[in-house]
Amino acid sequence: MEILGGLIHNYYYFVAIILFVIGTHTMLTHANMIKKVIAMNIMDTSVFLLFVAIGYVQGGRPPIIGSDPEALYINPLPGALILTGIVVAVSVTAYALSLIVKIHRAYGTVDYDEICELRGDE
Amino acid sequence: MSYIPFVFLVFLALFLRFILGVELRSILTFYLLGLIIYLFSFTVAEMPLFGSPDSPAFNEVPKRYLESGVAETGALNIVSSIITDYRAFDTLGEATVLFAAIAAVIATLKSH
Amino acid sequence: MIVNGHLSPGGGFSGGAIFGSSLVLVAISFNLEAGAKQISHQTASLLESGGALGFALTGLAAIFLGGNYFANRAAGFPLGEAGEFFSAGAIWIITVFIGIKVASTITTLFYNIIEKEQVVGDIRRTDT
Amino acid sequence: MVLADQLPVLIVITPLIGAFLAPLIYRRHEKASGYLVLLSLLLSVVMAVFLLIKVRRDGPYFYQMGNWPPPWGIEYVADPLRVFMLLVVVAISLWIFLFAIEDLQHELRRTVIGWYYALYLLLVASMAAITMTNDLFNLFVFMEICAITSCAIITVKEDRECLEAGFKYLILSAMGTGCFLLGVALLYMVTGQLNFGFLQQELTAAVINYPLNVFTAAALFIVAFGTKAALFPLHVWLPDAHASAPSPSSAMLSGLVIKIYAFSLFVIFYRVFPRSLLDSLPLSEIVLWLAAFGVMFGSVYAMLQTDLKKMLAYSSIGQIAFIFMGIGLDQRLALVGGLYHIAVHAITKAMLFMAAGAIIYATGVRRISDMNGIGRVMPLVLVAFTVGSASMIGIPGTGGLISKWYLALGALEIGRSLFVLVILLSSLLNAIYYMPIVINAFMSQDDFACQVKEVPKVLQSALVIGMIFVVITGIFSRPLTLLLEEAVTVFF
Repeated sequence: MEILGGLIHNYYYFVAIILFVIGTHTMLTHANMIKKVIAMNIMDTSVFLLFVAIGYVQGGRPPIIGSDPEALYINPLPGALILTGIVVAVSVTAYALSLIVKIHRAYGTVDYDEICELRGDE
Repeated sequence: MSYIPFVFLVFLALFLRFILGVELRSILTFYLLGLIIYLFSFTVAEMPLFGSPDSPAFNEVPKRYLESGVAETGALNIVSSIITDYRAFDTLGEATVLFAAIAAVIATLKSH
Repeated sequence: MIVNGHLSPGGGFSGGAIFGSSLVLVAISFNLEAGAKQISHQTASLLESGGALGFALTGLAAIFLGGNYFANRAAGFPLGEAGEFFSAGAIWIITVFIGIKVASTITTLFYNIIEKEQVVGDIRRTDT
Repeated sequence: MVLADQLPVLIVITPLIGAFLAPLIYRRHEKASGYLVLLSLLLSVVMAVFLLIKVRRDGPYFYQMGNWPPPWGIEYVADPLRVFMLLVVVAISLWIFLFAIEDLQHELRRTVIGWYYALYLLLVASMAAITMTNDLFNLFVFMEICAITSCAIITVKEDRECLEAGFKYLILSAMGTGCFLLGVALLYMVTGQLNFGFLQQELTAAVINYPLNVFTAAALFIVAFGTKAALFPLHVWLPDAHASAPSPSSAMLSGLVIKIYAFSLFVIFYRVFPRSLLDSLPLSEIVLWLAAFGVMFGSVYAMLQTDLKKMLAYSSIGQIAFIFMGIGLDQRLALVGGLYHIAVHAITKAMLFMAAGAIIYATGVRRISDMNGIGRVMPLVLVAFTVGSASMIGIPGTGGLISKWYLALGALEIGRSLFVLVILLSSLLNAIYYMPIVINAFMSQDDFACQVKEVPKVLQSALVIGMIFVVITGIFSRPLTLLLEEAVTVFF
């Protein structure tokens, strides 16, 4: 029951972990390459979600300093890190998609199993 | 009483396999993922409370950003001051990632 | 949005993404040639390298001004009055470079994908 | 001198700026672009040598980006170990580039070579940054650059096998970085730090308060770096990727890229995790056993290959496992052996891939069985191959012996004689699959059948440099091992 209480309180983290597991599983087992790339994005996004959730402080405001000196702000560091992380994920996705287009041009399919069959025939 | 969940899981597997006709492989994968999530859930339950101001992550590091960021960098937007000043080298890395992606895409596409 | 990054939400990345996507949208809504006129291939890749180079050189400038790499106040960049438009020293410069970089990256990526799509289409047509 | 203090960042920035300029210049002057790359690599090597001298004289040196002290800003570290690794990285990439500048003209289309130069320099810059960074998130960013560029230098080739291998590599390394980032998030959650030194302090307390979090993070790190460095059960991407790539890329990937990740795992084990964590959890034990299996698996599979480059790729799986074994044995001498093996194997495997590249360039032969009598046609290349094989097996006079010797000494000292047996057995297996190639190449009665092109002078001189390196690491190993022995005493 303790665990359940912890899970309910930390449900943000828990959802992120579930998404991570789903993403990893899809990425490793699905044959369709576009699905692999989507799963890669799910996985990255889940980690970003976890990271951003770490930075949240109950009742905090976005870290843009206003005139109120007493205001409580949320932790700005995870947000800044994830901004970097998102751009990194976008770059990897762009490259992966361009690779898929090339693979489609070379093999005529984006299905991994079919590619293996094609290569087996050679 | 601790065996009850296992009995339930076995029955669920039999039900899925023979009544609904799900393949054995996908049932096993499903169970494996469940096991991984189950193990992770202990970790999650142990984590510092969500949104708590005393969580270990909200230590002196973000406090200094928030308290003296404006004086030290001159930017009101603290996230901006982190990405372009305190941790600007990360951002250079990030611009480099973009450049690398462009170089990779062009190199891959032009090669045929 | 790019130049206000140090004052309000936004900054080089979001501003650059908006600017880049607007160019892409122009290309989509008119036609590709019109878009290509807005920003040519050569210019895009020049900006591409230029943005990243400018970013790296801003850091180097800090070394010559006597600080470490990417130093801002320590290298003597004028911080100005917090909240002013031209404030925050190197942050302002860096943000502009990031904006240029991201905008050109998005357009370059778009044009490369479009070009290869056309080629793919051509191949299919010749097949059938 | 003020600039001397800036060396850690300048070494990273020089190839980066070169990379930004290379494709622009390539459009106007193709030759000038190549010289620019050479110049920036040469500058990096010179700076790395200066940094090594400085570190030997003044001791470890911390560099703060933007003058922000560590928990707030990013910190770079130059201590003897990292500078050793840095020197290995930049020197070997300069050497491989000498080979690449000639070889690429035949393997790639002219339009992409400018972009290949850019990718190559980005790869070098990212590896240099990975060796020196003292910040987990910075490590992540540069690992992604390294992942993208190392995939891209595979897929530039006009070959559909490369595309498929590159995609597999990209997906698996994306999984690796995903796991790594999750591990960073878990550690950040319980400590609030990203800097290695501060993490190590905070973790001593965090291990007691949040043991599961730290344990999960450690497991994720092993998975992440294991995938990227092709530790035994996670190696599936390596043979295809390394075998199908253009020869300079293969040399780079097999020689340096996988080692960088092994080195990062080592840094994280000894610089981030406190000693108490390593003692209480069987982390080293897991790595050790995986490495032992990897050594045997790589050697056995390499024996079964018919394609020369595939064989070299499988042999890499076995050899990278030696480095992990050094980390896993968790003992001073074994660690020296593992780290020394990084340098030795980087040189040797890069040279073997270059020799394979030269053979493929000159004759077009890839199958091992077609290479009978080739030694009489192209003696220099095959002599280089022989020297490389000797070092892989661990014949006296080559670097391979020294690292295996240290590993075995370390294993004996803590009474793990089983692993000495593994090392010996693997040497035997290496001999079984390298020696027939050499013997058949020189001694076989058949004459070599195919047409042979002249191997360019640049390629030949690159191979000669390689042979000299291998012999130097074998005979004059004392200064380097002394440096390493001094450097690792900090950890025990």
